[in-house]
Amino acid sequence: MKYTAIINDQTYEIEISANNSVLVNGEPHTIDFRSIDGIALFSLLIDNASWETLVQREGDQYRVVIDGHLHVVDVQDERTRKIVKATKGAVAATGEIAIKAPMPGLVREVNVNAGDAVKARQSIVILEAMKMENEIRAPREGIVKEIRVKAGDKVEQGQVLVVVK
Amino acid sequence: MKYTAIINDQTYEIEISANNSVLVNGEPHTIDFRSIDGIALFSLLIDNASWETLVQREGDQYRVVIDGHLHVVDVQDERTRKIVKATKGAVAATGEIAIKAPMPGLVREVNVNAGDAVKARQSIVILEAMKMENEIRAPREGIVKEIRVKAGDKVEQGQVLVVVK
Amino acid sequence: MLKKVLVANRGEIAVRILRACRELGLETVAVYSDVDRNALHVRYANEAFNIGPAPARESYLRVDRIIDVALRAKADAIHPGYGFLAENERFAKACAEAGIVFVGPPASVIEAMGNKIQARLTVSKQGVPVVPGTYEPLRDDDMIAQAEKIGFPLMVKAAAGGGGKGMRRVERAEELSPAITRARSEAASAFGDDSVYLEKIIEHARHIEIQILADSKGNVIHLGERECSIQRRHQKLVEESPSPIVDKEMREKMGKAAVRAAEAAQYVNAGTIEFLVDNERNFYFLEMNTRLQVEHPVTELVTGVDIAKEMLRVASGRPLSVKQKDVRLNGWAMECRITAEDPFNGFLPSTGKIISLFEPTGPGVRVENGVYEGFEVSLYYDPLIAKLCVWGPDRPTAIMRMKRALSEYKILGIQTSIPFHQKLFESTAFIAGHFDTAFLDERFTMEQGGDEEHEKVAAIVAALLTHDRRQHAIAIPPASSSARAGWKKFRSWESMGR
Amino acid sequence: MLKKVLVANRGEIAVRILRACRELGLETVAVYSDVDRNALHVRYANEAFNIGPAPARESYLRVDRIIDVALRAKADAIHPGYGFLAENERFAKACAEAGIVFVGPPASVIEAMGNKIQARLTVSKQGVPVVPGTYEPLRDDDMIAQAEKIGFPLMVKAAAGGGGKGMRRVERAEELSPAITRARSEAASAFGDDSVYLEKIIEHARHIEIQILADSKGNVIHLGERECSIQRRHQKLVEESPSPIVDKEMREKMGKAAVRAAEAAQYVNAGTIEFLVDNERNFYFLEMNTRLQVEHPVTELVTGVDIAKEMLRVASGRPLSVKQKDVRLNGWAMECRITAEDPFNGFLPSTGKIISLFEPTGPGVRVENGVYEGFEVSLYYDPLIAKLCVWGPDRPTAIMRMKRALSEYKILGIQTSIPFHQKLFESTAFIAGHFDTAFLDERFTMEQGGDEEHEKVAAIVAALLTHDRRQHAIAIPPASSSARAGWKKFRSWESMGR
Repeated sequence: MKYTAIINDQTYEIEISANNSVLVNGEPHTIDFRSIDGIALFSLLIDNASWETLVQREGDQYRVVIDGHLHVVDVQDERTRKIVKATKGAVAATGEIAIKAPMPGLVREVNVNAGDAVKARQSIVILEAMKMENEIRAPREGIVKEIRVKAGDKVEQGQVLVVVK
Repeated sequence: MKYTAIINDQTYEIEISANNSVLVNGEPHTIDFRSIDGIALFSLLIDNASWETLVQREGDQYRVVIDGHLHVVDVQDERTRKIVKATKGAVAATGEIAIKAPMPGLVREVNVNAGDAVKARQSIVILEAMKMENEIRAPREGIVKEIRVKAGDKVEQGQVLVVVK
Repeated sequence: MLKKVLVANRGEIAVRILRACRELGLETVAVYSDVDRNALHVRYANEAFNIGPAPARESYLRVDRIIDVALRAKADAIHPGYGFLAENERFAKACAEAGIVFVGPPASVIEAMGNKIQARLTVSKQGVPVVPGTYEPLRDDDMIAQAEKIGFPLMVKAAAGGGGKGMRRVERAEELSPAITRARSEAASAFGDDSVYLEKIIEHARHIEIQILADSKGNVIHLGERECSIQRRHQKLVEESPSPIVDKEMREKMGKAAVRAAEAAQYVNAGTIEFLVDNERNFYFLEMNTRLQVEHPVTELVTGVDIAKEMLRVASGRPLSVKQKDVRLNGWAMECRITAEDPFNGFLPSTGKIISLFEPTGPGVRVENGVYEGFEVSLYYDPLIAKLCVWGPDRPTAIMRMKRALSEYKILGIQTSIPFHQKLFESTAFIAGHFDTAFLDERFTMEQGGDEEHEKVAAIVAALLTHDRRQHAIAIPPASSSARAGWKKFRSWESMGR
Repeated sequence: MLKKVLVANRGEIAVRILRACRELGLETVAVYSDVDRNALHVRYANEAFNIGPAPARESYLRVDRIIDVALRAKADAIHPGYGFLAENERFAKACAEAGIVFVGPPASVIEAMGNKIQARLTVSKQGVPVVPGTYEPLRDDDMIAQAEKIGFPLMVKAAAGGGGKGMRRVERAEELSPAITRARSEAASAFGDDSVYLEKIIEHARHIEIQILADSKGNVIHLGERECSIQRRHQKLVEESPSPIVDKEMREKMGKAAVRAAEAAQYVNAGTIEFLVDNERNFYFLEMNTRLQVEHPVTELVTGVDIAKEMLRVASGRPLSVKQKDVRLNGWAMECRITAEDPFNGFLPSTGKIISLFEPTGPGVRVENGVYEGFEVSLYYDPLIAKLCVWGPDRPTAIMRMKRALSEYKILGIQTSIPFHQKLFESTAFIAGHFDTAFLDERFTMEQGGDEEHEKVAAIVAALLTHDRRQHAIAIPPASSSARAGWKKFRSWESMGR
């Protein structure tokens, strides 16, 4: 089975065979891959080089930490690669920006009203988390289209707070 | 629900109610019992006294370690207690002794033959485990009735090695 | 003598103090909020009492409830740790009124030194140089008027502050008013006191502090310095003792100034005098912390003095167990604060369950831990979840050891500051000891990846896992993991439908 | 200078040495048997090579395979740890022949001192008193003849022995012959050499040893003593430094004798001279261990000298980093050997998967760990799975700290020696320092339970769990544990059907 792994625009073509061997950009390696804790810690021997990796997955994207260095890897197999290629460009950018909570927390203040004109870096919402107040600022100038939270609300990470257009 | 817990011939009558309270030999206590690791480590608050316990279960017998002290507890509920009472005495002692492996290991030598007369504390089998050779001795004198292992066999804990009658 | 100590705190510092008590044979009482029932400090203490809901204002900051528990449990002393009520003179007073020993200085001293504004006055009277700024609580408009004289940039700081909270850097006059508002609000939320003051910023300063110990017999000693310049937005992240820039002569000078300041305040118990040190190695009093400091372990590691135990000793009326002439700094100690924050994402707080935890150990490594595998890190409290400390005979050895220990440290389920520390300990400037309090914010970046071999390994791992998922997309959980699942049939009492 | 080191061992000592290498910036190579693929030392090293099946004779004792790996990996040195090939002069020779540095003394010295019979001769020539016994390898019948002159009780010991293996106590003449047979067999199995010798038993002796360090420039120093009298059937279980019965004068005398013995053998690298000490504090040479000792951490903790690093330093041809005059014993250190044995059941070996693991940490605690949560403890190797070491300013503090640390240590899935250590540290005789090598076997019992309050708690816990089982006898696994199970969908590569 062939996969394409992409890290920082660098592409690795990886072909996995059944007999403990992989081809990485055509170069053969013997591998021995084990789960250590059944969760996210893996031990990988590549031609006797020993690597310990922590992995978190989101869809086909992997966050791989090796010796404390984070590597974000996108993996595609041949089939999905073709699909992605075919649909590319279909998702157009909209003029709206959804300002999301970057962390879970408690909304302390909402500093804008619907219809307000806001400048870039203007404070929109004060979010308290772990005893610090964090100012959520407008990423660019625009008009406040919608306010989805109020002071006192608990919000999850990624929850939309305010929509600016 | 009422239970009887027996430790070293000491009996505790324990009645468990639904509202976080127990009666221990008639004395009421408030309890808050939590699993810490989802396995065998439990935190118990009894009227605010905090206890951490490690528990292993075999049937209705529990090995409970508290501050490094092992307590072997037999628990019976009212129903099973009655059954045990009714069948008591039915299991008669036989003249045969099954000499079992006290630990998993490798049989290095079997020092007796079927039909041999053995004395108490005579060496029967040499069992190697963790690089030590362990002599398994006859618990009392008797005749070797049956030999169930040979040198080179791997044995599990509790596996019968030799039967003496 | 003390018999039973209540620890009015949570997390790693509560565990630290409980350990000290246990080693002294003292009985212990923990207090906990609703979300902390299964926390390490609750399991560690002999007794544990619930004191309210998760928000600190409704539990760990509730003086009345904590005093009530102490009385019910018949505790004869309360150790406040750091944060929460540690520098709250009303709490110290309430303890005294209830006949309970407060493990720390008397309320009057907390008030005198704990209020940063008053402390600056007290200390400067002893000839100790202080950082220029305001010396009394002022209204916003008066403060804005003073700011012109002090000059920009400057800091707005909470009088009751500490740990970088309630603190704002202000570059220009027009930023001052909103910064004061923000700082007041944070201060009120964190400390229940919204007074703030202004302080001139000494550019490229180092933050170096002196640990002092004082007993009720009038003995005051210092345990040398701690270098705390590695800060991100005024939050200390790495500390060490000794400091790379402090020699014996400077240590003696700073130590004497610190002892003088403590004596002036009639200080009793453990405390820390924080100094800013400029380019020419002049030092200026910044503030005094009238409590156990987060970074106290580095001092313990080089002096061999157990500060937590000395605090309990002093609180029970006994003299210090160590004299100034016996204090020697032996070797080098460093500490990394392990926080539940994502260094790859602007140090945003990260919450969730700790799914897997491997802590470093072995020669010269000490972990001050506050969490365990399975613990849920919530958003209610400080993100500090542990401290990783190392000792070595010299700084290079300590650095190599810290790198080794960091590479062993694995926490899954939440993001932590560990990758930041690993980057820092590869930084040439840090290794050479060339840094100041602006180093992290101005001259350090947390970019991702880099090493080509690492990238290749990451690519292979990701491909293997994708392959695995493709092959077993509808597979049931594998047999190999069922052994553990089988053990799980003991359910927690809580879920038993009461 | 060394660049890459192969560690020819497994378990905690392999990890200990790998840590030292990492802190020195050295590349590392691990070797492993089939059952150790996921072991900590494999994960810890930069490279890892399989060297055969689980039985040590087919893997960790295979000189040829280990040398082959070292050559393939281009390692320039091999550290043997303790046990396995550590005191095997053929291995040291094979290293030399392959052009690889053996981290230990030259093969000739291992032969001279490693063979206990020859060592007794060499040392006694220097005027160091030795324990009476036989001084040459003998046939069984000759040995039996000699025994009469030595007198009973006596010990049959493996010439190549160590760690209590291949050792039998004999009370009466008629027990001697089978004991010799048994000891020879064990010795052959453990060391590949079946020669044994006899040694008079000094009743109520203490086992005290001196750590020495020697470099290739002729410098020989000692690092004070270790008290190792807490033994069960000649297996050390607890060690400390200093010894409660050794004062400065005696330390100097024993240290000098040890240095003399090492010099006589032209010793290089780290070694240990073991002495028996009688009631009158006379000491007798027992044997020399020409390797890193299991209990080396207690010496490191009181001297600040990193013995593992000094070994690598000496092996690379450099002088010792420390001089005799700089060696001071600071405070008190103790070590508990954590073994996979059931102390409630005659210390029978216990094997299985470590289901849950909580290691102690915090002030003054050092764990030398060789396993992790999820690791399978097999019956193939030594039951030592970790060492718990503590430091304190004095013995009472160290004892209290050890008790604290033991109470934090939780290992589930296998039985361990931890409850034994807890009992021991409650023993008045032990706390008072009144013990000898016969203490455990003759005057210590491991009875269960006792405390009434504990019994009540145990009863309640057992009843609650029974209740829970009754209520949920046919329940599916609870929702609360599914979060973790959900994570398990990444299966191991091994199970992927290759």
